[in-house]
Amino acid sequence: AQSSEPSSGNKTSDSSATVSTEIDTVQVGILHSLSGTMAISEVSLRDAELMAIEEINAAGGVLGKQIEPIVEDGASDWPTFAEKARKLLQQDKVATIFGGWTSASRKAMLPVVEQNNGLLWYPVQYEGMEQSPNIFYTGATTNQQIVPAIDWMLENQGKDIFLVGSDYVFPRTANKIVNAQLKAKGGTVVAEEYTPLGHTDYNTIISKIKAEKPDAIFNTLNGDSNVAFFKQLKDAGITPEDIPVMSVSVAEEEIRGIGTDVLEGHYAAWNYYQTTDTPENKTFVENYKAKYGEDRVTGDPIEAAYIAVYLWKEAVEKAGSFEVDKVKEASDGIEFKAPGGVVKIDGETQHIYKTVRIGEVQADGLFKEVWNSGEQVKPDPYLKSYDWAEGLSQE
Amino acid sequence: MIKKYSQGAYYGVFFLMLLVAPLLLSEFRMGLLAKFLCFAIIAVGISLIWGFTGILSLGHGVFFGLGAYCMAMYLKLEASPSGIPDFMEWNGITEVPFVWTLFKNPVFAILAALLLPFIIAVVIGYFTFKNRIKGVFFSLISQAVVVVTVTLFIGGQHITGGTSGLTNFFTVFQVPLADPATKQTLYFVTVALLAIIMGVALLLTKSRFGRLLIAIRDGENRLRFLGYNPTFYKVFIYALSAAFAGVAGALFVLQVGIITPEMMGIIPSIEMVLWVAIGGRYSILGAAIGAILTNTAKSFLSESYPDFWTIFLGALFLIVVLYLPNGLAGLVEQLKMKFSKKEKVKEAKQSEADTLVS
Amino acid sequence: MSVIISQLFNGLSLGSILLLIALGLAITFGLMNIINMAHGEFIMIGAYTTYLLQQVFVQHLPKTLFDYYFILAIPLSFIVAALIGLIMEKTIVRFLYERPLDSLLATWGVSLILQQTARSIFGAPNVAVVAPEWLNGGLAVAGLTFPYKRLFIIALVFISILLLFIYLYKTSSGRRMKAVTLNREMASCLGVSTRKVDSTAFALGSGFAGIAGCSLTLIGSIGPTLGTSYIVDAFMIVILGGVGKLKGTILAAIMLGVLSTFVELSTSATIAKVIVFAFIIIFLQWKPTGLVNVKVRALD
Amino acid sequence: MKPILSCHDVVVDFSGFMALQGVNLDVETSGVLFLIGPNGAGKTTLLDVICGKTRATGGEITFKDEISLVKLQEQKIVEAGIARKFQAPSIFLHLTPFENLEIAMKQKKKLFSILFAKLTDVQKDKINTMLRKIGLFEVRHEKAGSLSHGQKQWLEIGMQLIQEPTLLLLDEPIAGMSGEERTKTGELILEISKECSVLIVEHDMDFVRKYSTQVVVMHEGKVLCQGEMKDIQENEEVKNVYLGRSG
Amino acid sequence: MLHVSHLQAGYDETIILRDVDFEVPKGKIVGLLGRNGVGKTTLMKVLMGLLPMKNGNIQYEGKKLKKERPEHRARSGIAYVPQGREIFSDLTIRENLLLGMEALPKSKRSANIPEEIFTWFPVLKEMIDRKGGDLSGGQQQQLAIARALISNPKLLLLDEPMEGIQPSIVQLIQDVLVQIAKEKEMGIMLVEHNLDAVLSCADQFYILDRGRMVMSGSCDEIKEEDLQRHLAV
Ligand SMILES: Nc1ncnc2c1ncn2[C@@H]1O[C@H](COP(=O)(O)OP(=O)(O)OP(=O)(O)O)[C@@H](O)[C@H]1O
Ligand SMILES: Nc1ncnc2c1ncn2[C@@H]1O[C@H](COP(=O)(O)OP(=O)(O)OP(=O)(O)O)[C@@H](O)[C@H]1O
Ligand SMILES: NC(N)=O
Ligand SMILES: [Mg+2]
Ligand SMILES: [Mg+2]
Repeated sequence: AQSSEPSSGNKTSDSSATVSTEIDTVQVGILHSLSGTMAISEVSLRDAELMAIEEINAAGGVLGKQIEPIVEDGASDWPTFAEKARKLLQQDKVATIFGGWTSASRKAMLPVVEQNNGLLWYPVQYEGMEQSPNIFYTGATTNQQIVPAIDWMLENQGKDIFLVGSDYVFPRTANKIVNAQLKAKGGTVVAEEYTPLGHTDYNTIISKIKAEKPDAIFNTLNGDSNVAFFKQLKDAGITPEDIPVMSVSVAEEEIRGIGTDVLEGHYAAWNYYQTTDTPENKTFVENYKAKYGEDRVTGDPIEAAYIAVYLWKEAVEKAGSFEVDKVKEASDGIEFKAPGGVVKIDGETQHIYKTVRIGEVQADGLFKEVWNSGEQVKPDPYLKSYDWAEGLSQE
Repeated sequence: MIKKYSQGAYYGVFFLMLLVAPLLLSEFRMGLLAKFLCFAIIAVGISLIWGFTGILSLGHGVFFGLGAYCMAMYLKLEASPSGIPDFMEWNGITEVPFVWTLFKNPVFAILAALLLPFIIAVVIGYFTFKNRIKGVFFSLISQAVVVVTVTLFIGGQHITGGTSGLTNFFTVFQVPLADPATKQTLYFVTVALLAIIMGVALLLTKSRFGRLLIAIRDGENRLRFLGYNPTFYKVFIYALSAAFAGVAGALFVLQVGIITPEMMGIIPSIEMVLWVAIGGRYSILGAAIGAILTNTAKSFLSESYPDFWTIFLGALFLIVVLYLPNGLAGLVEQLKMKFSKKEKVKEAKQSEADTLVS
Repeated sequence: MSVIISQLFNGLSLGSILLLIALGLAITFGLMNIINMAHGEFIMIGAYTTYLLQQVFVQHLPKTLFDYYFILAIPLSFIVAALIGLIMEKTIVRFLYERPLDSLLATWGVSLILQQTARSIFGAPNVAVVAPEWLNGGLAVAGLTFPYKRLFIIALVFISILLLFIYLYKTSSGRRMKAVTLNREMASCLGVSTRKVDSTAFALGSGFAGIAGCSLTLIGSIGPTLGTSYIVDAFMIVILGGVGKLKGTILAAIMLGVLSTFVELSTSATIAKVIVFAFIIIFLQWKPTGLVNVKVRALD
Repeated sequence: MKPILSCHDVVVDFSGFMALQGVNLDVETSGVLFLIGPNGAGKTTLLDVICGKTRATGGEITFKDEISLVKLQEQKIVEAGIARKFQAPSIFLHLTPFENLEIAMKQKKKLFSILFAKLTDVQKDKINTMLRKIGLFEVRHEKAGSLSHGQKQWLEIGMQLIQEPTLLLLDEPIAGMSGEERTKTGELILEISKECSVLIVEHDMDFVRKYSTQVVVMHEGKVLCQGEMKDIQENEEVKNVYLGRSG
Repeated sequence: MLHVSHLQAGYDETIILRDVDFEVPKGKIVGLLGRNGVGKTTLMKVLMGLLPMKNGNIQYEGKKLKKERPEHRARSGIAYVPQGREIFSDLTIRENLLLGMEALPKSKRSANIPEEIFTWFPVLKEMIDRKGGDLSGGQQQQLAIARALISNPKLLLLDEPMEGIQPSIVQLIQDVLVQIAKEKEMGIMLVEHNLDAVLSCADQFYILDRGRMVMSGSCDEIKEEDLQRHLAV
């Protein structure tokens, strides 16, 4: 029996007065793009979240209640994300929402969850510079992915970096950070190119790459564009030995869609790989494949979506309540043995501590880890602990 | 006479339903309905240019978006305590661009939401219509305008907010937007504006001007040889419908709280035309109802079948276009005809018999 | 100099891809006046057909044969897309010949259905097609490399156009097609079987989309939304060239390809896109019926 | 008498094909001028050039002695007082005959005048009179699309008349009309010709004989000869290229 | 060769032809007269299969015609010159004429246009590679007739074929029609307002009014007052 206030109330927690035996479920919202261009990535996140819910339910649920997911389609359209989030909170009165992929979709949901005092778990690496009281970020912030990746590139690949990205908030902000970082550390940005989302012809950019002869390429392209970029890069005769590419949005699933043959030898920075060697991951990968098919692969955002559900469960149980304010309060310091290693919620930023990993694409389409941060890195969404980042954020 | 009366009755029932709706709907559903009413305003404008004048614009999203952005800029400034919108800070902008400063003034923002689409439509319309670009050529040019606008808005993200668009507003005229009272007021304002716009549209179509629009649809070159310059008429009606879309955009932002470049894109622009096709392109009321019903169906389908709803929606579009070429309004008309026809046939038989006798 | 040559090649290559995706539309839209918004989905069908054929080769045939799958994939993509086009013509498009603008709306519905169906069958994530070995690498001439894939696509486009030209202008079947698209009723009064001609034409247009899809697997992604990224460009090319004018379509595609690559070289992809579409708008103001235009005596 | 319209050396070149090769023609202020000539002689083209549908490649056309037509926009030419009926009927199919006439009627045709136009009783009477004149009063509220070919022709003539033009160009106005209706049309034309000059293209020689004041014969883009019908009939060359043995 | 009885047809709900009976014998030219809007064109469309009949009986060469599509009727030997010409404006004259041969069995189609056509319509030969749409009205009309004749039909439906054609050629066409009706045993149905033309070449006539054939007979014995009665407004 939980107490509740209307503002955060969910259907089940209204039962403080009438302890009904019937109502033994708690509803949560799952809000990803199941149609439109982003569906290629987001459908798997829904799958991972549903799998986590199923596991938790099988193990007895949360606070004795079975979790009942309400799935909605964000349709790759940010206003739709806002509308569906509103529907989940106002109409269905869900206890929390798991959802989003693009930063734009998160920015659209943000005012909705804040105004309704709801809760959103966002599972994808992003550009930082944000900290909503109603959002938990289970993907990497910049200091857990981009910053270490650039450091690693400077050390192992060279000083001249070519930046290519899709034209939206994540790549733009990420590259602003990269510019500052390279400047401070003696690297050079030889060029910075953006293409519209969904762009498919990279010949001209590749000509520019050939002309500039950089030591490496830092790639923040998103979605379909990656396929075109890598295929055409290979056709132009540029191999990873000549100019390696470091990507931050290419995980195992994207590799399958691009074709291993063109990606082998390139790099990506993440917190988790399907090949990450932990006992938790072994079971996770096995379960995922058993449930969704041998040919499916896991990857960083999939893992981040999966652990989001568990972290929420832990927080709810620690709080002894589904109430948003209590869950938030209880969240600080919660640890979970995630497939990618132990993670911990940082209550102050509502991000999580994660291990950073650099991987190289192998012939089988999976990653070989070539470097990791050893310990979990404390999330620093505003990069306050980096001198060179001063002035990047206004907070 | 009877026809006029019955048409008035339809309108009466329609607005009566809109007025009692808040009593019956939950807060969320009412929010949705308010959004659909904004769409209905766009639909009325599209019916004017498409159904009556024969201009198929596949780029009305642009005008909707411009209206929405005008309003959103004002809201965003009001929601930025530091004076600089959050996304500009992320983009390292330290001073609000001049264009933005104008939108601090709500009156300017509202006027701009109305006039900017109008003016842009006048410019686009004047050149394309003067150069006698018609039919599908015009439709595809309007799509090209969409592509240019959307690409510019996404590319100019330091001043437009890029793909993410503008969102995270708190107040309008210092009143909290999330307040139920504000929402209710906005709803009634939308209903009132819809009524005004439908009224204007009706007046226009019932007048000689309306018949001229139909003449343009049937053969605008013919009209030139009767001493008219169809260009001005087309520009006017096109710009008017653009202004309607702009008004709808401004209302949309107030109630939905977000506008993105994709909302101006090709897909929404085509969907707008589909609402009108479903409702009945030759009927003002039909178009408005089409917008409301189609979007209701879309919401309902996507909530009930998140995995397959686009299949159902596609099938709905397909079936309506195939089997109801004049939309729901056409269907109603057909049914009415059926009833009255029976009587007419009887009459005709009677008169024929008379002539045979005489 | 070498930059100019390589950019010219890039432009030609982009142009040939644009042409390939527009070729089918030049028939269904240019000749038949059907605004087929599902054209992109036929491209997608061609791409998935190629993917499936690749899977068959990988799983059921000896490795040595793998290099030949792509040769087989071209006609197969054509056939599959043409067949689905045929079904679509018989069940939907047939009712829309007198209502070209409505065809846009109905086929939009079809496009939604096909996309989601593909997602249900193949899953939401992209799938990969591995190019045959002989298409990897490039031709090195005077310090420049011309990727074989690009050369291959250019050749493929060239052959497709040649065949289409012969069909339309040298055969009686092509003449019937033009007659039916110009005046369906009268053609039937002369003894032309309009239904057969309509189906053939639509299937042909869809088939070309299939070939486009097949070749796009060499350079881009294969997913349910593949078609949406190309559909607008394809329409613009047909319009710019002049509806119903094959020559115009070819010119327009190459013009846009070259323009786009050169603008992008000196600016950015975003600006290039804006300029190319602005160019289309302005060009049509100047020549309202496209590059190669038709004069008609009729009043409207 | 001064001509109301004079064409001077008008040339039209359709990318190589010279449809008009220097036409010189004067139209008098009143009376019915018939334009005849073999198929393809350039009669329709000449009317097209006068009303601005086709642009002349060379030459000059002056209306009322002062207005040069060759560069004027179509609607400006109409404003100046030239009305034109096309060879194939082109009316507004989705409007009723009444509405067709309402739009064609002489009035201010600027956007804002139309926007606030009201149908006055005078106008209504005028339209109804015209409807009776062209025999469409009974069907005045039916959609024009369902009229027969002949009825459409009539409607179009009505639309020209109600503009009260100074010069009326008619391209085969009696095409598709039966005997009685031809006579009626002829009477109508005679009546109009009192107030404005009429230039008619026609192939029906009986009709020409009956209603013509003057006849101009065109051949291969040029004016072959001009005169009264009874003289023209006897012209050997006209017989050869146009009339044939029956004449 | 063509017997029509109790034919009823119209558009949607409106009935135009109420009860039409007539016949076209082999080798004869039958003139069909009637005021504007009585349904002559409608009748042609029904015969050609462009418009469904609501009721009645059409017997062509001993077979009943029901729902055959126009192309089947064309191939069985019915040719049609519609009111309004309907030529293919974007195709050349040659292509237009070649299309006229579509109704012939494959073996009889040729890539060349029979000279005969050009002897009747020399202007078509001069302009053979010009676009149909560029032709003048009368030239288009000639093309439409030529296109119908080229398929050697058994039954020729002509809807106001002389419209817009210069007198000398009208004369010629009349001669040609009379000649081929005889030589080729062609049945010709001629809708024409030009009374003289009908009377000078047709063998029989019918007058259509109020959805019925109100009068018929041989052209030689037609009476002026009957014509007046039925054709006057
Ligand atoms: N757009 C065009 N392109 C090429 N030739 C054309 C064009 N328009 C007309 N012509 C040609 O110009 C000539 C004159 O045509 P026009 O229509 O003026 O003849 P007309 O005297 O009206 O004949 P008719 O009595 O048959 O109506 C014709 O030979 C025609 O083929
Ligand atoms: N598409 C249509 N829909 C409805 N009614 C039509 C249609 N076409 C013709 N009609 C009506 O059918 C009647 C007969 O028309 P039809 O064209 O057959 O007449 P017609 O005898 O050929 O006349 P004309 O001598 O003027 O060519 C007319 O009253 C006309 O209003
Ligand atoms: N957060 C991202 N990848 O948009
Ligand atoms: Mg003419
Ligand atoms: Mg007729």
